[in-house]
Amino acid sequence: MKKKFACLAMAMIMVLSLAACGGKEEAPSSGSESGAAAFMLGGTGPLTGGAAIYGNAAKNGAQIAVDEINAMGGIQFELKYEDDTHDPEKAVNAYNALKDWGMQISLGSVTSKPCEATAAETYADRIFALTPSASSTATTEGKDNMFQMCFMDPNQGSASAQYIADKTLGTKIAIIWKNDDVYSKGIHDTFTAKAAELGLEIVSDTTFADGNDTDFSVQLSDAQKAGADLVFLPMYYQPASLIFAQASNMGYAPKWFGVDGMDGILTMEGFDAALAEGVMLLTPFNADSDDEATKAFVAEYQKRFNEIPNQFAADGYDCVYAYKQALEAAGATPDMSAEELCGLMIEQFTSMTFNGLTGDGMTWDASGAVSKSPKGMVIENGAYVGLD
Amino acid sequence: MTFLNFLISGISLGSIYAIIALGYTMVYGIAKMLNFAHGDVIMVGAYICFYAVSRFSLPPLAGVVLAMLVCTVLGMLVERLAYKPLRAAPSLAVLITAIGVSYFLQNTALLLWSSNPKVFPSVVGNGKIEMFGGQLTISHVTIVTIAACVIIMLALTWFTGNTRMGKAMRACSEDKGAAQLMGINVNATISMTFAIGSGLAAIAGVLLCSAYPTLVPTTGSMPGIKAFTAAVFGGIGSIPGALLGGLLLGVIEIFAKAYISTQLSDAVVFAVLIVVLLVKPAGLLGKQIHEKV
Amino acid sequence: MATRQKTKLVPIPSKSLVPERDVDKRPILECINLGISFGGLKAVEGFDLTIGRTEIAGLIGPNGAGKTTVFNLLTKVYQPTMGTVLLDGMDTHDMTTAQVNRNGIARTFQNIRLFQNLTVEENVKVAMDAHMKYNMWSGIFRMPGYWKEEKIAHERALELLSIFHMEDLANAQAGSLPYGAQRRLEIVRALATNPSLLLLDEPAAGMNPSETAELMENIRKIRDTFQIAILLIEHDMNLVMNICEGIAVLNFGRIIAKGTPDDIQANPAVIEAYLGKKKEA
Amino acid sequence: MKLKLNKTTRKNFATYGVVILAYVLLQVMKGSLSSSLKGMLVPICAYVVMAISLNLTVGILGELSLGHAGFMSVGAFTGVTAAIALQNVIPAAPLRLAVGLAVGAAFAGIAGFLIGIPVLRLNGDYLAIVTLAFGEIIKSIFNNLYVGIDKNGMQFSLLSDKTNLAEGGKLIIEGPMGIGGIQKISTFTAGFILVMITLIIVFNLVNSRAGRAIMAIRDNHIAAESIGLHVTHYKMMAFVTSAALAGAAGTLFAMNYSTIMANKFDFNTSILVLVFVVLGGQGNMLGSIVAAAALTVLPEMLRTFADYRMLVYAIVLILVMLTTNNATLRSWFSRFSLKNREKEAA
Repeated sequence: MKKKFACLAMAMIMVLSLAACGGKEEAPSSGSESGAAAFMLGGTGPLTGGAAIYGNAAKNGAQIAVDEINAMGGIQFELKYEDDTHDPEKAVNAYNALKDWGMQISLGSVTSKPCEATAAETYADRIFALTPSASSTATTEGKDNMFQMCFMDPNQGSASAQYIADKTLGTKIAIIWKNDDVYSKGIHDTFTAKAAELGLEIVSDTTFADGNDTDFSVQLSDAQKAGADLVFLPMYYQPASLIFAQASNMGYAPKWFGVDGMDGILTMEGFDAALAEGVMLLTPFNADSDDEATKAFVAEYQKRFNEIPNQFAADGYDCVYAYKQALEAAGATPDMSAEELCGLMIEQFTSMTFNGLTGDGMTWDASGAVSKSPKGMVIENGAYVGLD
Repeated sequence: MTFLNFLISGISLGSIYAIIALGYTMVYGIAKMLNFAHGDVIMVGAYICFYAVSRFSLPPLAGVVLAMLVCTVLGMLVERLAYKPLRAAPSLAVLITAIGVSYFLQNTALLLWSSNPKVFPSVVGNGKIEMFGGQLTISHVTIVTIAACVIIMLALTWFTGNTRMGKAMRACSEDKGAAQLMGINVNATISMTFAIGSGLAAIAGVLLCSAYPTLVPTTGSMPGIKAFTAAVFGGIGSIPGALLGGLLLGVIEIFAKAYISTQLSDAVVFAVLIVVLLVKPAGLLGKQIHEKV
Repeated sequence: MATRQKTKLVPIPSKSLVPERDVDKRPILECINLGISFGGLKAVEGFDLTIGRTEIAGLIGPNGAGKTTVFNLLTKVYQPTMGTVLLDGMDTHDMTTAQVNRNGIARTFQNIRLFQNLTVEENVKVAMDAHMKYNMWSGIFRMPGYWKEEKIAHERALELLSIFHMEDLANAQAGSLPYGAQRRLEIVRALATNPSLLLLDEPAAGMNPSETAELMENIRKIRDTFQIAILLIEHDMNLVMNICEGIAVLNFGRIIAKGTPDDIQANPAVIEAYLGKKKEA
Repeated sequence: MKLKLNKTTRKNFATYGVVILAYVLLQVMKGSLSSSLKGMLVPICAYVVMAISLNLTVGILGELSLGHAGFMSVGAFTGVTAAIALQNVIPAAPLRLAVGLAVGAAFAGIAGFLIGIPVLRLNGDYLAIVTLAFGEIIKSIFNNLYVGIDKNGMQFSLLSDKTNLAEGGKLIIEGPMGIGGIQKISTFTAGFILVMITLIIVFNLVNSRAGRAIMAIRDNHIAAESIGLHVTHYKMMAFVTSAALAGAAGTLFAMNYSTIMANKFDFNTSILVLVFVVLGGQGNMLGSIVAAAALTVLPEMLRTFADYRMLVYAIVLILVMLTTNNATLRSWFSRFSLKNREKEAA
């Protein structure tokens, strides 16, 4: 009896889902109507779940750019972000939903692993993709139509090691990294390789993982015991904030060196900026910059979302503007097919130079990696100050 | 000395697990259900306290009390709306509903409070005690956490042993049908259990975020699972067992990181759990129930 | 029979009471000084009992005397803390419950333990598992062995059910049967394991007089058809006195009397245990 | 007798029929399906197999497993590794997929056996927590495992990449990065075949002496022992079969994406599959199939709700559980099935 009933209930769900599906299938047609005038721009990112902060930031940044560009007249965009919950499987689903919607050019995915999965799809479907923030090598590897707005992880790792060696910031180095995260792992690996090359001594190398990212006492005392005078933290700012707090409790005060994921730490609600005093990081974006464009962007972002934008938001914003520049230069029109646009974009991106919030004079090579110089920043009195 | 430091970190972490595990154990003991939404009640408690203290500038203690009130009401509400209609249903159906509630709370939190991490204001201050010339440091948070844990455990033991309501709870956990025949209001008792469990969750949330001060909508889920593990470790349904299980789990976790491998620490924790359960199949302090033939 | 066996010789004729037709054969079961204590409490102690090959024996005693505990000791649900059980001459000390069954003891339960969600026929067929040979893969790929053995099992199950005229119920769910039918099904299931000793724990509980009378007939019929020994626990004295050839009386975990029904009925210790001091049975 | 056999068989054939019908319909409609639905066909098949296999543990064996995704993980990693390693040996993709599936199933079966030894000594919630623990351990191991292949064969290392591959070697499993650059060789047809094989294995297992024994143990293990059943043997048989099928599902799933990582197969995935089983009804395979398909499609269909998507999903889940277990509604429905039963009897 119960089984039958359960089956019936499931059938009801099915019908409901299909009904919802039917309703949804109309969306592309309405999309393509307005699409006569606008480029359909789609991206996936974690809008819910543990990584939601990154997806929402990129989405919000891109939305601001789209609204600004649309207000200017000229090229028009229609932007749609779909949730991938930081899961490659869901990312492919989200990507397919965007394809049904009529996406012509893609913003890839916000996080690395999902982007690796959608990149394979965009490559097969010949849709051009420019990811704001998926930084792993595998994302672009072997795909001619996949480009990145952020540094590649290996570049960050070796640039950080180079920077530390050049400025002799530390002699004994400890690394704490997240061993189930592609981003952290990628930077860690190249950092250690480069450090060995440059003769930097790594005295402590410890990890944490999802679900085990609250207590860092062991990792910190290992670094302290080994006498590390600089701790390299290739991670996002949320665990980093815990590390700073716990180190301060332990009375351990080495130099801290972070990566672009560290950006955003100062804008955490309730964060005691004194804890991050003296933290150095390589980041392409700085919300406190005096740069006019950055100021305007930050002000707009704050007005709309009541938060200070982080690097992901800036990357999202830059992506849309880079598209605008490339589409204009190529003379592309919204009635072109995704495949036509793909060819044009590959041509443009490998040849153009782009100035954005996250760097000046950005260029891309054929592999899809961006070349821009990271800025060394140090946190002083609760604000970023350029190093050098 | 580092050993002692690690031990203290472990006890501190373990005390938090223990408080959460106490909530799990109480609900399991009486309602015989694994309340997977318990971890998310912790998160709600932490958010309430966060907003009370940092937005509305209430004194920390008032924040804690408010969090407890909200969570108590939330716990009873969830029990009334989602679990009570399933009292007669198979236990797996309730388990799935609890998971649904967990998703619901997480996603509501995401919509209400956004995914941006909040840094939790310490409700106990950042002070610390230094001993042996600074080699051994114990922060106030640690002391408060451990003290809270012990006090709660003692209070619960007293409550279940000496009050009318507590005795009713024990009766319900033994045999609901018989308890009902003896004039105990089973529904009210279960409701009360959820209220207490959720109130404890609020305290756990505040302490968790005081010790590890970042707060996101998924903050509660992993400690929730760990605490569930701890409750089983100690023998689910047993109040001292939850305390023991929580403390041991915390200490093992820290020691595994310190002396084995930071990369495999979770695997080590779970491996220890498995070994313990093989030796003591009902947990450390659990009662092995023999089926009467 | 691949289990470790310690074959011990048992004196023939056995020192205990065995029906005449069995006296020249080795007894099927011999308990010597059997006992168990639960944390110091001696639930059963000094239990000596011998059962002949085709005997119907009774184990009676007041509630809580330890009768079911004896069954649990014989079937190794509990491991005895003292004494020996010889099943057909083999020491069961190292056997598990399943091995004891495969070596010849089948039982029913006081609180019915059927496989509630299986059908009546499946309840019987599952008990024939030890006698089936086809393996998991033959089952999955439906090899000839599967069809052959399943057919035999099906026929055998219906045959066994027919003892209690339950063939028509073969497809009913076991849990949905009326109480009396469930008790009968437990007996059929036990028989399906092809035992040499059948232990029945209160087979007549909850039955009305006419059902009990029928049961009595059937118990005899089972013994005669299968030529097995039956040991039963029962509170219905009419049934016990009518069909048992030997009776043991248990009180507070100890045997207080052993003998034929007539002996037992006349035994003052038994009367006292059952009725108190003054009345007569 | 005839009636009963027919009834079980009829139910099983109805299940086969529904699956075949769904496959044929989807094949016919292929042109008009949205990309979104098309993209979900293979994962749906994988989840259906997961649900059926877990139902064998939960519904037939009656033990709660919270670590089923662990076996999926073992199958995914080993199956894909095999497929990559054999890329040059077996050029035909379908054959390579079949080998991958077999390898995945075999390794997951072995894992199931090894885990089953301690797990099956426990019962109830303690068994559940130990399966959860093993799921987490498997995740942790794959997060730290490095497997490479070069001309000297397979190289393994744990914790960090010490494989030291020779020239031309290739790192297949890269610890937390999982496996990248997977050739997508899973197809809907392969998924359909796997679902059918799974159904045949499970149905035939259940309707043989082994299935009877397993269900008998579930219903009453003391009575099962008393009739001579080797309880551990049969429990293990169900557990290993379930694990092996989950392994095959894992391989199928992984071969549908260009990349997989260990964190995908975590506690949440185990729970997701458990939801399919409970919603579809314990022991009810057709229910599992429908539930797995519906609940995989549902979150995608809820995309119209944008930010509220997962919230709506949670509410739907709770409401479905509440309504399917509502006594009033149940008795209302049971009236119908009673009528049916009378008809059948007549």
